[in-house]
Amino acid sequence: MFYLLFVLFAGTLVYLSIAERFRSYAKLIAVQGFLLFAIALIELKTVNLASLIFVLAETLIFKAIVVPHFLFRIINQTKVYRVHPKAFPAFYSLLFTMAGLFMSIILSNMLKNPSLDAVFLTIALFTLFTGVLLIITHRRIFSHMVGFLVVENAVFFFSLAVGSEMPMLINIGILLDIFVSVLIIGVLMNRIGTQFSDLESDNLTSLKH
Amino acid sequence: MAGIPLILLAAVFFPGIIIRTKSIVSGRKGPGILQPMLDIRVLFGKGSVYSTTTGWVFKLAPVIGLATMLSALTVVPFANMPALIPFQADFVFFSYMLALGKFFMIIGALDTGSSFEGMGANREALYSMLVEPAFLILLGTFAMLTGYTSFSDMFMAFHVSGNPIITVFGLIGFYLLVQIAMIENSRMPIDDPKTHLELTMVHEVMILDYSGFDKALVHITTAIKFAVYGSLICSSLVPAEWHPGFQILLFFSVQVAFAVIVGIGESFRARNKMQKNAQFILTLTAVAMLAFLVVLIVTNKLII
Amino acid sequence: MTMLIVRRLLLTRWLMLLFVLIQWFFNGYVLLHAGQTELSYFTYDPAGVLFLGLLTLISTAAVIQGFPYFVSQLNKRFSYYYAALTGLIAAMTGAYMANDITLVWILVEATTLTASVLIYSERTLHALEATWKYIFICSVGIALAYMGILFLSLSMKGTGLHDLSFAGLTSVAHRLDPIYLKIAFLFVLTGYSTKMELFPMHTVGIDANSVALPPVGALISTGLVNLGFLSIFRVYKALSDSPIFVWMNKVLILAGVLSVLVAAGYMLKAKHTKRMLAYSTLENMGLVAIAIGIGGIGYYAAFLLLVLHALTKSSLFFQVGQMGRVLGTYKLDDSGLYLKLFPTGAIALLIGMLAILAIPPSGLFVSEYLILKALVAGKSWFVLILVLILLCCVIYALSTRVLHLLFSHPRENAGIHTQGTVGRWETISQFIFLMVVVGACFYQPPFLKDIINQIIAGLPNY
Amino acid sequence: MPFVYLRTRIKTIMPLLFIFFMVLSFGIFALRKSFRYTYTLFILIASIALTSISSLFPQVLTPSHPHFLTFSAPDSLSIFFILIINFTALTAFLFAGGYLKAYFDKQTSLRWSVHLWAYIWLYFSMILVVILRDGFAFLVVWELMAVSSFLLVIFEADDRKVLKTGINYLIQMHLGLLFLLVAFLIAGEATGQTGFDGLKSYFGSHSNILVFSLFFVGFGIKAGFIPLHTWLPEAHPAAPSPVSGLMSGVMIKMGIYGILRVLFSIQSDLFVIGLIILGFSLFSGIMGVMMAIVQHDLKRLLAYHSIENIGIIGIGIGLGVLGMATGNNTLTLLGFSGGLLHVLNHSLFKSLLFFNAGSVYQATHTRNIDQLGGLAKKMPYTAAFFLIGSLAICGLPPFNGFISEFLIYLGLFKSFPESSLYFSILLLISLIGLTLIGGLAIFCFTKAFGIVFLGQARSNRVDEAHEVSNGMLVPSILASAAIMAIGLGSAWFVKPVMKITSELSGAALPEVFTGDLLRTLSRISLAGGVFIGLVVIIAVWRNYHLKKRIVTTGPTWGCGYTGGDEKQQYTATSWADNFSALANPILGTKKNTVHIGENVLFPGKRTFATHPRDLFKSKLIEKPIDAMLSVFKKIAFMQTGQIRHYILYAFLFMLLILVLTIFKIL
Repeated sequence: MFYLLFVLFAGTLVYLSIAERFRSYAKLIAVQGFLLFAIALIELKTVNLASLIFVLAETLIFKAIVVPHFLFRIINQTKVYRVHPKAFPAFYSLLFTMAGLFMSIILSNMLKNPSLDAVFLTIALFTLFTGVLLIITHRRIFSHMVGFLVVENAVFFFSLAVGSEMPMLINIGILLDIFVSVLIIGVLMNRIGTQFSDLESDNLTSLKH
Repeated sequence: MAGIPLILLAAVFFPGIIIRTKSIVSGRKGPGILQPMLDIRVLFGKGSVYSTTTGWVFKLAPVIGLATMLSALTVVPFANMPALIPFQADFVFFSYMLALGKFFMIIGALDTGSSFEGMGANREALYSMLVEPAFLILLGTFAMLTGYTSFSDMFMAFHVSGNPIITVFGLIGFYLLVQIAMIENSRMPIDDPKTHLELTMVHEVMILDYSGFDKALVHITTAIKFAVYGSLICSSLVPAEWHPGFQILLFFSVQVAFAVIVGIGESFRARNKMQKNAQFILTLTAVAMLAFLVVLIVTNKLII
Repeated sequence: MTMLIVRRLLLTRWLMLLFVLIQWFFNGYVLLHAGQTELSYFTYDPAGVLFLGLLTLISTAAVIQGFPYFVSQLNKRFSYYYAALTGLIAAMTGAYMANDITLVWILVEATTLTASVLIYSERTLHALEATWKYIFICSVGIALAYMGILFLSLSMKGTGLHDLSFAGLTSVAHRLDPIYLKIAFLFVLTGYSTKMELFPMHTVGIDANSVALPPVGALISTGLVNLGFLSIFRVYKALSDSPIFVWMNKVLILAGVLSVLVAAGYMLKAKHTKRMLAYSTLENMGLVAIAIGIGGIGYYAAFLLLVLHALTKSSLFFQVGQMGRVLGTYKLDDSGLYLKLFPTGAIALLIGMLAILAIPPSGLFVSEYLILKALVAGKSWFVLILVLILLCCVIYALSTRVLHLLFSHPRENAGIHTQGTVGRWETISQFIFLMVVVGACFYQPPFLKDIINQIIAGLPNY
Repeated sequence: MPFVYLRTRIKTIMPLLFIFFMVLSFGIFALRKSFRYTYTLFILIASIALTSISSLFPQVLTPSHPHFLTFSAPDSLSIFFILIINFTALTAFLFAGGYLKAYFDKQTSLRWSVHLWAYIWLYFSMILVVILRDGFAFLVVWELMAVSSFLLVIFEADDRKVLKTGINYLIQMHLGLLFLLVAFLIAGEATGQTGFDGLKSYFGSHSNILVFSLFFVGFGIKAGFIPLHTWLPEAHPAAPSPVSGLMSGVMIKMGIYGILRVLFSIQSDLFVIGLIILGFSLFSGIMGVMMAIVQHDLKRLLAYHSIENIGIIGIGIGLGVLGMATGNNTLTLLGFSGGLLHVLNHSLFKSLLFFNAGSVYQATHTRNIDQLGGLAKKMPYTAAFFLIGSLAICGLPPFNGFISEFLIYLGLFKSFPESSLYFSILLLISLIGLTLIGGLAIFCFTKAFGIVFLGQARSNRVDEAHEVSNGMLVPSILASAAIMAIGLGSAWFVKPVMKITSELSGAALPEVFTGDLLRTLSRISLAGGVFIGLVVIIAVWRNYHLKKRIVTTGPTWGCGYTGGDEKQQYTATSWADNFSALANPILGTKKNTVHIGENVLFPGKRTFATHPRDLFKSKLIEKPIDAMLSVFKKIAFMQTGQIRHYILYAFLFMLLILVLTIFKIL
């Protein structure tokens, strides 16, 4: 059951790497939110109730509902649906993602630690890689933002790993989530969306030399 | 000490002898031995004409020229009698004094603003620049051979003895001295005083604009220069232990011989092409190095 | 926050000055209570005190230098500007003092927010772009740093420690799993390099500086840079008696050399005065990293470099700001003849250039001298030679640009004329700072030496 | 004991006074523009008096402790250099008083004071350079010297070329500084004492070649040994003439000073080091004068001659070192003291030449020799002084240049007999080099003097030329007086120099040796006196003689062509032609000729131009540096402005570290 969630999560990541449309991105982010909610529910048995509730609320409301909602709004607002301006063979990004997976496996083996579940670590690293890959390989700001959200999910994963010892860390991680996502999405929606017609990050390359 | 009057005396006859030899060789009667001196006297008699272009440098040049020549004399010894003012490495002073004179003759020529004289001056400058090393190397070798650094001591210590290698060195030395003298006095094969075309002159064209007194000074300078080199040659020959009378006799015979050689040489030899001069002079430096090599052998530094 | 409520320019200015005054008082308070811990999360340790003092100095100058940019009551931007400014300064002040990794991290995050508001205060497309990049990359950096912190905590599993105070970390560092520590340090370094303007994520600072108002630029590339450095250095120091110490040093040297290399490359192509200054920040931070990495006398050199660099760079930014007001442009190609147009400022710029290039009599020369000394002592010839060559390139590039800006006619729109005027008195702060920097070449005051030695005391091979 | 009391006071007062003058110098900025020069002059004279007194009575200037100006008691070498600096600094500044008048209105008030300030600080820093021993302090003042001279060079920076030159100068000076820095650090690292005093113990225990080469490069850049000279022929023409005089006269000698300082603390490997120095010096000497010959720019020509003279100095020093290496006392003493004396001599005649070149420039507004001519009539005094300078720099008796070169010659000839085979070949080579340099120098200065001052004007620039003000002649008078004094009274000057040499090189100074030498020198003076006497006599005779004769004037002999035309005259280019025919393979002078088109209507002008090049500069220095810079510029392509790339860098960096860690490289 527990591992099933992980596998599902990995699946969302793989799907993210080959998704063609922003709507599917938004959906996937929502899905990840729910999955994280479930995982947190299972993982955090030892922590005190208050923070548990806080965490669950955050994942459920914020990650799974609010953020995807904002994403949809941005998509509707900017009328940009396709991830890639021109047709882009998903094969490569898939390849990258797989490479990321293998690397995370290797790394998690390097970091083998009795007090830590290897699979857990693997998934967390894999999430991180995928997030960074999303940012690196995509041109559109929207995908960058999604990539960043994925990175945050990775952070959340890790914070879960130490959650039982230092619940404070989880809360801070959540702080990061809320605060940065709000900031970025805010800027994106209010300013860039209105200033630039389509969200090509190539429009944002005037600052050189 | 006694050198200076002797050299001056020799200088009186030297040009004449050269001219006479040439005329005899070319089958002419030719002027008397003293003819050049008479010409100089005539020049003294005349007034001067100066170019409007020229200034004080032009007038100063011949004066300095003669002065340098005479003060160069003060370090030239005769046989075993030391020079008037002998000191260590005085030959450096000697050659630099001559250079000073040349410097002034050159700028004097440039002062006229004439293209010919500029040309002559330019050539003179180049040649004297190139001949400098040969002379100093030669004297360096002398110094190495004798262990002394002043004309007087060197010539006193040096004499061509039976040692064959030293004789070889002596021959090279004489050859060099003669050639250097020719170049310094701008004679054959570097320069032909008889030529009538300014474009082919070196020294003559430099002094084209001088007249009267100044020209006389220039001629005197040239004459003395010749005699000085003659005396250098002879002092390297004269054995110190001879009686002064014989030494003086030898001195004059050497001077005459030198003059005759120059005369004969000039009458049978053609002037170099201008382009060839430079390399000709550089070969002298090479020869000087040869002399150096010889001395290395003599002083057992280089064992064959 | 009151700034947002008060919508009157003059009043805001007075409030601002009041804030500065408070800052000074707080600084004095900290000096008096040096070494104590308050609110259980803030310790007034030497490093904090040192950088706080610098911050107080520079922020004072920055606040005053900022006044001329908002003269009209009409646009209400100034209120955001001043609010953010106070926020930024306060956040930095807190971060200097924080004794807990996570707290430092939170406050650094806060600086990102406030700084981005400041960067955006011009409201141009460029400003927007820079702000976007700043926020995004900083957030990624922050996230990475957070990963680092998490790895630290992962490695601390089972040590029984439940908080991440530097003291606690120091106490257990030698017992922790090196691999975790390595990854943690790598993440922290990379993450905070956004703030420190060190190599991998140096780009944000440059873009930010190129659009931000000069006083803001001054704060970002001095106070914030110091903050970035401090947050890395605290972790470094905490881990200094762990087995990865040597590894950390190598990583730092690598990052430093790369920074200097990149800085030299950028500098040779620089076309924009403020970016040029940002590049030089990058270069100096590279030197700092190298100095820390090489250790020995390098530690002292690094801190001296940071202090003097802060003073010099801030005054340069102020000066460039004035230049922008005089010439009406920051583009190098259409600026020139500054010496004729505003002699006083030109002199300040000239001295500042010599100072930042560590050409004697500049205090930075002392630190560069010491860094090279440390390199020679460490027998790391390759780094030494590379750094020397790169420094020459930097000097060439910077001095060429600045001097042409001072003396020769602009390449484009040759008919240059003064856009605005700047009062002489406005340059005073710069001259004071630069005088301090020059003085430091001949005489470093003992209290400075003491405080630096206190900071670096306890580091190995020192 | 009031006197002792006073002295103990003075010891501490002197340095403080010096510092006080430094502080005073900032007053320049506060004063009215018209007062500044006088004010600066006062400070300069005051500090010159101070330093001269304290160095002539060395017991006065002893260690006292302001923080950084720890005046270590200057030894005789420092004192020697201090005196040289003082003299030339004074004359140059006096000359500047007249020379800068023309710029008074042109320059803004600020740059005016900056120039004066930089001048006085160049002076201060040079004094400090020769006084300070501690490595760090030395480096600081060394760079101060570079910076202040840089400010002086860019006096006319409105001209982009000048500014560019200035920047190149600054960079190269800084490069030199870095070399010195590393050298000091390496030595200091080993001994724990960074500075000149630490060197002795370092060289005692370590191999000398590497560190010495670092020092040699560092100081050689300042001194201008080829191929480290590239800044020199650019900076000197760009700077105002008094500054070029000062820089060429004394500032480049600071390099020599440094080399000597280092040399005298070296114990082993002397032979190799001597060879290095001698080789570079011969090369610089010959190449310097060869390049000088083909120049058209008067000041550039002089600049190349500075390189040549540095070469001569170096030959002296190199021979001295070889003497130390082979235990040849005579060569050591004569070589070193020849070099040292030439330092003094060169500072005199080179500044003299630069002053008068400056006067020419001010009178004609051109430095191009080919446009000048016939100035001797318009500015006779300038011409006379330039002539003296030329004769001195050619090393002709009875001027000072001859003395120093003579000492070196003497050293050579005296050590010919007892030297081994290879050593005597070495001596021969340096002999040839020295004589060649002398000859070429004559060739060059007959051109410089002859073309600039003699004949007819080659362009209309000369027409409005007129003699400079008396104020500008005073420095020339002083310099020439010194030149003649050394030339005729050489014994008085050589004796102390000889003392310094033996004191520093540790070579014994036997009585008999000094006796011989002084006798020789006095004889030289005598011969010189004879020469001058003869000149006077003959001149008087001539005048008396010509009084009684008719003296008329006419045109120059034109070989029948009477339309005398200045275009016919020899120019700098044609003068150098037959020489560069020989030397072109080495110099690579470019000639571009535009021929008249064959069978075209209205044929255009036929033009001919020669462009002297500096092969070392273009091939050895510029090419590699350009290559390097272009490589570094490539890095700027990292700035794509794309966020994803920026993130990528971070990612790659972490990956790199990871890989390096896994493979145990980090």
